[in-house]
Amino acid sequence: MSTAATSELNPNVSKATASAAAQAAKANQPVTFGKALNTALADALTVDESVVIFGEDVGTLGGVFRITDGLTDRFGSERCFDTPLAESGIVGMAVGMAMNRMRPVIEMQFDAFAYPAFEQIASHVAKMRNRTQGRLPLPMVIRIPYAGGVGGVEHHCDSSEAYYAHTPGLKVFTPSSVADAYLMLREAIDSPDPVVFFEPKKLYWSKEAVDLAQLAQDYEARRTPGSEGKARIARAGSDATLITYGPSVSTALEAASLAAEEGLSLEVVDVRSIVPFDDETVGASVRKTGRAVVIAEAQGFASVASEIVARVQERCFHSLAAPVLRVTGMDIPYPAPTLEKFHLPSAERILDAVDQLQWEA
Amino acid sequence: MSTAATSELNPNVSKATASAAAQAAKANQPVTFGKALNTALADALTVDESVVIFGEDVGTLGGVFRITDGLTDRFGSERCFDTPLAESGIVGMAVGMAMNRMRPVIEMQFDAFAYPAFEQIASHVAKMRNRTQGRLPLPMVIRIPYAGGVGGVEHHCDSSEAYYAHTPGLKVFTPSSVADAYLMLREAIDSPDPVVFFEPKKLYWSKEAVDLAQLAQDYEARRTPGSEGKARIARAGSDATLITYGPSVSTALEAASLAAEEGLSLEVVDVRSIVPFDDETVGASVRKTGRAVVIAEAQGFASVASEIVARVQERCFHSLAAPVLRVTGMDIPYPAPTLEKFHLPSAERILDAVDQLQWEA
Amino acid sequence: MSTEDNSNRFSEVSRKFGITPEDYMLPARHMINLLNPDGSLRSDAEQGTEPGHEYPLPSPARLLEAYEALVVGRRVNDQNSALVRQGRMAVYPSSHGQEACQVAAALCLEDGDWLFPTYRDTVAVLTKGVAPMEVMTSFRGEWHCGYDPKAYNCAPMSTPLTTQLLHAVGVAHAAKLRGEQTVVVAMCGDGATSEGDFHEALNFAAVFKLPVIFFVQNNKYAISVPLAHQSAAPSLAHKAVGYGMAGERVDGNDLMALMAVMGRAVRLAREGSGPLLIEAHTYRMQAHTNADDDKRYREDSEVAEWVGKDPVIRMRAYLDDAGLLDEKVQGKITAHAEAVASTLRDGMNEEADTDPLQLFAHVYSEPTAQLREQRELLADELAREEA
Amino acid sequence: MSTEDNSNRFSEVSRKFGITPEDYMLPARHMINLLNPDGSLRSDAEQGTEPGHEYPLPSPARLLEAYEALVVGRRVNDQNSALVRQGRMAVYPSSHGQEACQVAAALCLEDGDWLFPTYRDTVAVLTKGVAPMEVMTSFRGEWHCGYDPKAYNCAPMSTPLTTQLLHAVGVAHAAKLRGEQTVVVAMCGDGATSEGDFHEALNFAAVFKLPVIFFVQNNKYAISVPLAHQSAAPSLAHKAVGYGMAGERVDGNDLMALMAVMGRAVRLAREGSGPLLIEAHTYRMQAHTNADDDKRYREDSEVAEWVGKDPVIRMRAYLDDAGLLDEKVQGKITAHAEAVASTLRDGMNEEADTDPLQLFAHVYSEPTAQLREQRELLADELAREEA
Ligand SMILES: Cc1ncc(C[n+]2csc(CCOP(=O)(O)OP(=O)(O)O)c2C)c(N)n1
Ligand SMILES: Cc1ncc(C[n+]2csc(CCOP(=O)(O)OP(=O)(O)O)c2C)c(N)n1
Ligand SMILES: [Mg+2]
Ligand SMILES: [Mg+2]
Repeated sequence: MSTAATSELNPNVSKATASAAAQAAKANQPVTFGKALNTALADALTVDESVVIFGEDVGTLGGVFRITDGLTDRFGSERCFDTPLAESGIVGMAVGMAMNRMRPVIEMQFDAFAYPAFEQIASHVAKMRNRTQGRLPLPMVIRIPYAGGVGGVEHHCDSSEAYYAHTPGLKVFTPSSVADAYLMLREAIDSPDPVVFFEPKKLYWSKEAVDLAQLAQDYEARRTPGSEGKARIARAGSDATLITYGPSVSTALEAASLAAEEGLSLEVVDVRSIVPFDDETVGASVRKTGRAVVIAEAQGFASVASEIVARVQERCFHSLAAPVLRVTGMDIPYPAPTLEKFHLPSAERILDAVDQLQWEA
Repeated sequence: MSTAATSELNPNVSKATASAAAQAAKANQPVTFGKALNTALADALTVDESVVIFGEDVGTLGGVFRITDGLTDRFGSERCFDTPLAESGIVGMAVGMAMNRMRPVIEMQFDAFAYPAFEQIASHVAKMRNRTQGRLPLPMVIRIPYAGGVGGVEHHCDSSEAYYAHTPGLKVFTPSSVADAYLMLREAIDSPDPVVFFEPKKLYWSKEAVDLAQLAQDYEARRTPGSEGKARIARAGSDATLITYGPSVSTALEAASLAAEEGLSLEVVDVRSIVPFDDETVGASVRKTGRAVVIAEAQGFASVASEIVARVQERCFHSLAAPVLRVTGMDIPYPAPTLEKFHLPSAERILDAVDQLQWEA
Repeated sequence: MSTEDNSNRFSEVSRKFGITPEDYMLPARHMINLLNPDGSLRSDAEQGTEPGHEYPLPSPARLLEAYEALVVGRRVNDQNSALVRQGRMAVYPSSHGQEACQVAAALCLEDGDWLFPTYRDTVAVLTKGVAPMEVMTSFRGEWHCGYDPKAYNCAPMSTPLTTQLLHAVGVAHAAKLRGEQTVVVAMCGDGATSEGDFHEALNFAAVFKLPVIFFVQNNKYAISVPLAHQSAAPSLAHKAVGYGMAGERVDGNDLMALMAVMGRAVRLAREGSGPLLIEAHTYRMQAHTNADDDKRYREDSEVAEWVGKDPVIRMRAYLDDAGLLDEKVQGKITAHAEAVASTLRDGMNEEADTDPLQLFAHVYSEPTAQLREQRELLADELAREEA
Repeated sequence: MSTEDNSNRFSEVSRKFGITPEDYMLPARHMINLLNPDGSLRSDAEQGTEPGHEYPLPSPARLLEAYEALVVGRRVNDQNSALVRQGRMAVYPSSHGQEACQVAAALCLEDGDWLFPTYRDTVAVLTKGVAPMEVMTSFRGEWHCGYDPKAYNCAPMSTPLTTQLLHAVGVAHAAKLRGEQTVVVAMCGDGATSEGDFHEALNFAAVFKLPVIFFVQNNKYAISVPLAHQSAAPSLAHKAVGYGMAGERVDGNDLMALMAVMGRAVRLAREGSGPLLIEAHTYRMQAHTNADDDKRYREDSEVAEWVGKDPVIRMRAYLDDAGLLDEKVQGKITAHAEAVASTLRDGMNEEADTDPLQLFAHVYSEPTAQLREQRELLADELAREEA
């Protein structure tokens, strides 16, 4: 399950035209996270004729974040199209299309606007394969722009991953780098299982020098290690482990840099695949360092962060020099722009938590 | 916040007629959990004219579990009535009624049928008070029959408490005894905040000798200690703590009895109020015993059980002789009758976990 | 699509019938009814035929085929109820009294077409061709739906109300994008029309012009809640115009009318006229399920009234009178029904599929590391129990 | 309630208008329109008046009051857009071009009546009486809605589409149970009509016979998605009959027609005729919000066409011609509009409410133990920062 998703997993892939779309991207030019997602969608549309993209404003407009920009023009309005404004309808129709041999990749415009679709997701997307003993798999991707840090108003900044991670039958991915944005989305689309794909919206405009065409070629030639169920060491360190994902990876890296200045070596683990979860990588890091802080934007109560803490202490108890601590959003509704900085995990708050990990004087 | 809910909290309570409804119940006769809930509703309707009850089949039929039996007859179809079949509609209408000075107590017919209302609950029920700086509080109760053990078919046995517990702004209660069924529902109705009230459906027919009339009198005279934010020691013990709630309390008690036969003294803590959570009682027990197992029916990943494990190890780390373990439902869709016993926490599985708490030989 | 496309489509259909688009969408003033309760054919005048709402009679062969399915359906309903009473089946929502609707929903479709049933649509699923014991799997309390939806072009019987209507729309949409001529019948009850997904499904089908027939069995109750608490509309079929599709009411205990109306609906849908909403007036003769007590919310007299409108008796009377049903044919049909019933009795005696380790097999394409661990735990427990 | 109750109700209303209940529920064949774009009064013939759809002209005083609100509304829209361009406000969904709808929605109500607005309904909220800076609070990026909904009988402007329609139903239901005569206007856009909650709200209102007017501003787009991708119905008002309520279409840039139609709707609702659905045809002259780029999905020429239908110019022309608006009155109105605009400019210069510890104050009636702990953490951090 943790090998690269490949055309073997997905019989609709036409090998002839593979990676054509990515060719256009120039090698090692800085490219945005959003462009990487857009290219992944274009490449998937190119190589797999069963892929269809739909949602609110994803056609002519190219999505409110432009992640589907140009796809209707290039692939036609049968491959990428607008729906009526109804999220349960979008997800429910995607279920039916997946039942009938398509691979829908749908966009929920914002995190909180996926809630109307919750019944379809929890009762059908997650359960159809099981209900039918594997006869009706639902290969589909639900893309959700999520989390804050962009000055969004109410309902536009929720970190809702826990709702989906708690629902058996769904896979839950969230990339934090430009390369992962491309690769993990390709992998999600090729997965035979439904994936809820969380895109940290504050990263949409972030840039890295990545050769998307090369990534595409490697992915399609199965030379890329898969990310499903695989955490990533975002920064190596030895004194304590920061476990995090999505929008908080950059904050954790910032904290690790600051700590390094003071001579403390922090390892940063980017979970990437929340479901399935990579106990091995996380456990190995904590056993090595003996201390851990879990960081996530979502409110902490009954969250993915709680789960990570529970797993780590279950599995690494005797290696731990201190309790596993959490730095998460507060247990409050997501606050609007003027106050969000007090809610979100900050490098300072992370370092405060690290300070509490009972270091010998 | 942890005193008994009283007429002070709820200005609509008319003191004159208090507890009239409960008088009918005969003292110390065995009474079912369902009857206790029914009596709590009747008493609330009696003392507080702003209470209204509605949902699917709650009127003439008295609810599919008969929890609202006789209420329409007794209080009229304006106080207890059927709605069209639409859960988002039921919750959304309740929001509006609560905005306009009523106290709606609504029934979701089964756990999984609350999902269509998820947007209303997450985006409005939970947030209206905060959004309006406290000017539009939403005193309302969403009753959800939940969990398994009754041979129910698909969609009828979910343990969905984590979705709500993870949503700031909601309180989440779940009683496990007949007296608590009565008292906690009264308290939920009188709460100035929205409460999601989880009723373990396998307990509906369980009986205890409880004097409901006396309970009602004591409650209304503010002689009852409140349950909000207050866990309950369901059985005292000294060797390890079983932390649980709702349908699993009886299973934990069974495990504790079996352990006692082998000379092991297990304390059982019934959480009762998931949100707010009673860190004090839980922490005190674990600090005393040094060992803990958390038990819940829901799938374990990113669950309330995860949260309890995380909190306990954060707060009691240096008292712990072993990691805090979990016995929960498997991370699978709730299985239908023929297989549910393999999914649910059993006394044996709990004792296996207790065995693993690294006892010295 | 664009507004023009949609209005063009409707002008075409309505021109065909010589009526305005709005009149094409609104149901006929009276529900379509071809046979009287005594089995006699209603005259055109009695039918109150209106332009655009003319329905030719189905052929005798078609009617006989439908009648056979009707008799089998009734027998299956009653056999299942008996099995529940005997404790050999966990739960059964009987469609006794509604079998004509069930049969018409399945028979109007061709092989490649899809059916989206609810929990009450056992007989429709059977008529679509699913093997009897496979249909009954979930009612036995097994953890899966029992049949292969793709093998039969028949979705799992859906419990969360009207969620399946959207799946039906998706199946039709996928087919349309591939240029296939698949028609889909999507079923729900009167109560279910109140759910948000009903609205979203009808709207999506209309906007994407998909060949989906939304078939509502209005059996007057949603568990205990009567229709009047569910809707204040002149009829449920009046909802159609609000989506830009055609609506029609039909006597749901009149198999002839149902075959005619559903047959025409499928034809129109396949020709590209877009979705339709058909409301069948029928009655749930038994309690909601065996767990329900219908004495709490309806009068025996109301139930008794509907005995006189029984769809099986009515159809048999018509066929008898028309000389289409001799004793031999009726005998063969009865034997067929008995054979299905005995398959069910025998099947329910056999052990259900109860390998607990199956619980982990199909949650994902392959069990995750977490599920493998949990499977181990259970396997260990089972091994220890055996030892 | 029962079917009979509901049909009785409709027979009453329809008898009053001398038409069938179905005709009462279906919208008039043409949208109601009283003023031509040039401000001249349309003749009865031009209006195409049909039985049951006659609308008396509002009084001159009423029209002047409405015109004043219209001018203020336009000024507020444009002032806010300017403030956003200057970076002094975070986001603004302008209703430029739709102000006549906004004004009519608020002015048709009496003091005890409730308004349920969306994010685009700033001008309606203002017209309902909420203080300008209070209305604008959320667009400044503050964490709360800014005004006291109970003080103004005006709900917070709702973002999750059509969720607020159900709250409107609940407010009306609570009032009805207490015997109060409260009428509620619940607003949404054309795109929003596709959401499930739209369906559930209209159905609940109809079944419980509640005095709610569902007022849809059909401005032709939902962000980038044109109406034709949203609905295939002959009109959005045709959805009414499917719930058993009356539907009507009105020119949403014709303040006179809006006042007439909304005025009658409120009267009917207050008399107990149940809910109504009013669809106002208008146009969003600017982008969805300042964050949107409408060049991507519509032609300038389309926007230009609607300039000629401007509601402010049209109303002013009528009042001028009718001799109702002399320079003095117009001067006072302009001054009023300028005063509001300057309040906004000044207000936006003041500091927003940004005490971070407020974040914990209103999540529950009292902070839970958990929130008290989290508040402490933040208070500590703030104290250390200060130190
Ligand atoms: C979303 C959802 N809510 C509630 C239920 C519980 N429930 C099952 S059947 C039923 C009544 C359905 O009535 P109707 O649609 O008229 O169908 P009928 O049972 O009469 O065939 C209800 C409320 C459900 N299955 N799904
Ligand atoms: C449930 C939900 N889904 C999506 C959105 C995002 N969204 C905000 S406004 C809008 C378009 C609404 O269009 P319409 O109802 O026509 O109103 P208008 O903006 O034209 O006034 C969308 C999709 C939302 N606010 N709520
Ligand atoms: Mg029914
Ligand atoms: Mg619009």
